[in-house]
Amino acid sequence: MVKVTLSSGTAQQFTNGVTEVNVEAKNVRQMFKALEADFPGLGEEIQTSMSVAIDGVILPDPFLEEVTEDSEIYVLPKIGGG
Amino acid sequence: MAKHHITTTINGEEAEYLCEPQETLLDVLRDQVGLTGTKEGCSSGDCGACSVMLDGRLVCSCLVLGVEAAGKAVETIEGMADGENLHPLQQKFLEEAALQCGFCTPGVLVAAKALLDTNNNPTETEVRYWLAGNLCRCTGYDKIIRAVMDTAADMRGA
Amino acid sequence: MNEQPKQYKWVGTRAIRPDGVDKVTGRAMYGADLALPGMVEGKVVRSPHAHARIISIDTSKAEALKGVTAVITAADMPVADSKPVASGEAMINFKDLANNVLAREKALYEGQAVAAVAATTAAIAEKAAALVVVNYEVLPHVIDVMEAIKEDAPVLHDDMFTGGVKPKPEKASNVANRVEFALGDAEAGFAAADLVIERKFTTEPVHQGYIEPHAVVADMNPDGKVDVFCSSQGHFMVRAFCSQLLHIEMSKIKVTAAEIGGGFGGKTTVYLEPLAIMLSRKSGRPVRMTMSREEVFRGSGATSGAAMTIKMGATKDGKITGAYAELYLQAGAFPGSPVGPAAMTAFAPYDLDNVKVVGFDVVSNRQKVVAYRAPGAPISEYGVESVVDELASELGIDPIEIRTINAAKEGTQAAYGVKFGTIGFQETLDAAKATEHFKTPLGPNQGRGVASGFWFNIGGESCAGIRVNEDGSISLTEGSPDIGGSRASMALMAAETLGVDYHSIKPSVVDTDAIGYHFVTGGSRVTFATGMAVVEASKAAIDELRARAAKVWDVDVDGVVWEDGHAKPASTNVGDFEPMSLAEIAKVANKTGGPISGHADINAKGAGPAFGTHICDVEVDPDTGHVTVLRYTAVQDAGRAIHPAYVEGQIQGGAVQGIGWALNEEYIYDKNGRLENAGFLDYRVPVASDLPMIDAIIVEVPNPTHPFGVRGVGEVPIIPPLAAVSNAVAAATGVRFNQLPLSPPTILAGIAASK
Amino acid sequence: MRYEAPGSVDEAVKLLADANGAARVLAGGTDLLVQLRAGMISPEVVINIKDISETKGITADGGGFCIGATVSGAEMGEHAALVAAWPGVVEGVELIGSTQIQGRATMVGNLCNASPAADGVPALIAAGATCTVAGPNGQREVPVADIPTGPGKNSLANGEFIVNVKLPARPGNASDAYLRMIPRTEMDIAIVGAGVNLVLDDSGTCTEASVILGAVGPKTITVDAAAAALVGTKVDEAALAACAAAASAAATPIDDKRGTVVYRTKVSGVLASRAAAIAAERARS
Repeated sequence: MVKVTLSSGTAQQFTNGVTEVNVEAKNVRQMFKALEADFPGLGEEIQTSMSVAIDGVILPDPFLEEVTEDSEIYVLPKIGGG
Repeated sequence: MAKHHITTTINGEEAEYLCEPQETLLDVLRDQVGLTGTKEGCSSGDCGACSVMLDGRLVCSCLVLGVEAAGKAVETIEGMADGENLHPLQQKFLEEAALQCGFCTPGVLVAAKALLDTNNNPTETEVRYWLAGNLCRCTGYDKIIRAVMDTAADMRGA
Repeated sequence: MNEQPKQYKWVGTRAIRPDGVDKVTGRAMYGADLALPGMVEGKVVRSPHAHARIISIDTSKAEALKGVTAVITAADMPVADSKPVASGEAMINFKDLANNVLAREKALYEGQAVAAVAATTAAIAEKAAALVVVNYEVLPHVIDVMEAIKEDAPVLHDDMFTGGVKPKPEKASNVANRVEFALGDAEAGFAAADLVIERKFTTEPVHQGYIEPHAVVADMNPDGKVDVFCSSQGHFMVRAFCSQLLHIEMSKIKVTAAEIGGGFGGKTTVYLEPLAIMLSRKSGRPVRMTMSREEVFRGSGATSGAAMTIKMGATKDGKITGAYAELYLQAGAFPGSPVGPAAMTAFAPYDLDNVKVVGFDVVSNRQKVVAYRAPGAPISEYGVESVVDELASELGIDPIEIRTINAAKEGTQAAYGVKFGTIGFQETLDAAKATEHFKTPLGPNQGRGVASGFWFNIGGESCAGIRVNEDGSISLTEGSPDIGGSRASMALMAAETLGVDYHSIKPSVVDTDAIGYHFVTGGSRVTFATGMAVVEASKAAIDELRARAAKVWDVDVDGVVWEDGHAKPASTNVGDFEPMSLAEIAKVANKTGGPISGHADINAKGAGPAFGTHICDVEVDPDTGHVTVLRYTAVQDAGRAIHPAYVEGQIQGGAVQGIGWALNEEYIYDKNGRLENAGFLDYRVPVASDLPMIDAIIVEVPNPTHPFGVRGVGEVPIIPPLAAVSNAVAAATGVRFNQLPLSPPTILAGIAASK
Repeated sequence: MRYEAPGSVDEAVKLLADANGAARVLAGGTDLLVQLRAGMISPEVVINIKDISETKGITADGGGFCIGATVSGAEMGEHAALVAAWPGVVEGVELIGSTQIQGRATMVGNLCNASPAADGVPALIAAGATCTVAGPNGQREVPVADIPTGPGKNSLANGEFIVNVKLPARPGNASDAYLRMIPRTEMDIAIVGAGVNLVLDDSGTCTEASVILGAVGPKTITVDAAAAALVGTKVDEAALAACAAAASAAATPIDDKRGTVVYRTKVSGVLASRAAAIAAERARS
């Protein structure tokens, strides 16, 4: 199982306010699938319009990355800049 | 609308152009003469990007009619270097990174040269007020002011 | 100032930029400098109303004018779906973008484009624009963010329901979205505090104020191919957006990046480009369009005005126990204010256990805001840094000390979730504290303010090509529009990696046909991401150079190493060969397999977060309220300064933009929602005589994910000045204003009210 | 639009008169070209008066000065005798815009443009300057105070233009000063302006004074009460405070994008008293 942490705002929309969810996944694409299955709309939402931070590194287009039980995974909005 | 046939001197060379009475010297330099080093930032005399010398006076070319240049001497950024030898200000601006996007740079250089041509020992305050009409949004002016002061020091030392 | 560490020969030097001579001699070509044979001039017809339904548009009189080659309205543009589409890294709602470029049903702000014309001269185009008759039904408008969220406010989009809340609201409103980030329990944090301070703040809308107005030349061939030359922060962005808006295949659009006369985020979207393409298609001729300064202020760029509440609690010894922020940011006519990053950055400099941030994205009748240097962060961090300052002064703790007590460090979890890796916030505080400036006594009516700032920095898509020419010189290609000297940094990193003379490298920003996709020049990403691509491309070229030397020597490539610009045998076992220089290998390239090059196409990850700490001294004239900035020091962790002079330049320029935001810049609207100060006369950006020197101090805590340690520098420096100036004014006057700008009338009124 | 550059006053008057209100005079052009570009005006003819010899140069004139209508701010600043005699008049004109603007902008243009916030005007009125107006009926001398009549409006009749401005001769113990309040340090339009002209006797007592406010009414305000507060005093703190109070009391400002009524009222007094102090200091030295 990997632990995915959502912002409180995202959690209110998709997980009834639960900010830490656990899913079975070995990489990010599996994680998206599992999140979508457990919380319809969430996996899709993250894939299309959010970033994921794994162990402190913010990834705007995560997909191939490996994840383990020890990974610290956070979902956050996309960041651009001027 | 009859066009005026204007004969003038631009960067030391005789130049002719046809212009409509309402066209500014800035329009003429950029569109008729092809000297696009003089920039348009506001067209109201507030930014200084279009600074040129007109008969030895620093002016905003957006506030001069093209017809007014008849019989006068216009100096633009394109005439600042002597062939392949850059003017000391141009060289110093490069060495001290006194430009970022470079859009205000021609106007700043023309204005700074006008200052140093009459005063080669300006104070920081004098440089800042002299250049107050040349807006720069990139540099915070720090390196511009230093480059002008350092060029003046070099010119005094030379 | 850290100069280059010993191990580097080029990185860390103050080399002269490769595009410098063009820029000091007037040769450099900016957006408006290109003239093509047969070119016509385009002009935009703009809404005079802040909010109005477009009943009809009659273009017949304009079309009949001699010299007019084309007139277009939204009817000439494909209708886009209202659905966010991934376009590069950003999510773009192309229906909104299309409406912003050319209004279809409603004009949502004064200055919104409603039609465009092209004619043989600019004067005729202007006349034709005046002949386009638009019949409007004027609607009630709303500008201010707190007015816009009121129950009875005029609603801009009757199909917009607040996102980010559950259940979905039943009524349309101007609140486009709600975001929330929380960690721990903020209320419990306040309960544990000895001192709790809660303040409301407002900031006014401001503009990026780039000196070059938007400009484009577009030329569409009868076969559907389009050439675009324009000033932007991303020619790949221009290609992508025009392709989506106009339904033209990307491969048919070639965009060439003109030199760009400043952007600061304001040139990360399109305005004129799609119009110029449409006008060119209709005219059958190249079209040039340039905005006037007034159009720039009314119809482009700009960022949010905002209102916020900041609440923070601390123990007697200065430990912050709880923090709460509620942020309302103007998005302008369409959703998409930077409230997300504003919320995420608000408390990011601090190691907090209990924090909650709520943010609202609010539409109102202004131009759609676009990125401005660290979008959102200057606003929220202004409020937070003001309250931190007030906590410090109430608790009798030095302002740098209270930040040190609470500073985020490696392993600190930010409120938005992420745990920081190696960061250099404390180092900026230490450097600030060590300055002579911080210790210098002040005179009467003078005050000193300190504030810090945080920005994420980003990576993203970048590409680079290294071509080793026959004579050993290097052609370096990349695709990030160079807004402040990045070509110099690219060449320095290539020179360092390849081990060749910086001057033998010519870097170019090439067109969209010549290289792969690049995300925009923004987010402080270019030196980091494109720099990473340049290093990887250089390494690829080195591998090829080693292989060629191996062929010459007839040894295995593993037996060849690359050192100091030369191929050398890895050991004496390989053989006794004279090292071959890059130029020598280049000379025999044709014999060893043909031209030599290296390429990299990457999506750079691992951008390094950056922090800055600024110190500002002001003097306030107690009788006129005029503020003079006496002295300014800006400290920033750059990770590694590839070109220290341009890093300092970013810091100085950003600081001064922040000072302008703090003191005098603001959008002023009349009662009809029309901008009253659409020019540099009354939109008061700082001028040279307003300022002292800006002492830039570079701290280098390298970013471990970048080959040279680069973090990115462009955005952080605009964040601290808002509070640094405001805190200094508070110290000088004894009055806390909690609103920007601190214009003389505001200050005098505040002083009078405090008496 | 036509462009004309007449070589004589008479020619210029004829061109102006013939255009019947559809002509604009071009001297420095720093207001005219901005108005043209912004579409605020669309004259049939622009008449450049810079080729007319009477509009050029600064000449000493019976102890005073005659300043041609096309003399730029920069030229005024470079004229040492003028600066010594009328530092307030010159500093007012020199505050108009940037160095670039100074190379073109004229004091007379500033006067005729009739902005309530014109920096070149308060000290000029305080100085008691007159101007020569040429028109179809010949030339007349007019106090400069009578030229602006309201925002953007002046008293010149059809066919008339100003040829020059005359500053009077003045005694030794006299000087003037102009101050304005702007948010930045340069490039702004005055929120408040104050020009003060003073004459002191040998003991340092003020014998004559004039206090003129700009930007706090539809045109400049002559504050006789503020002047009276200075006359008969050594321009000491009490006199300056009375001058400030009178100036604030006389101001009739509006709220606009540049300032508020409250602010302008208060700062009118601050600047009037500060300008008076500077003028007095100059007169003493």
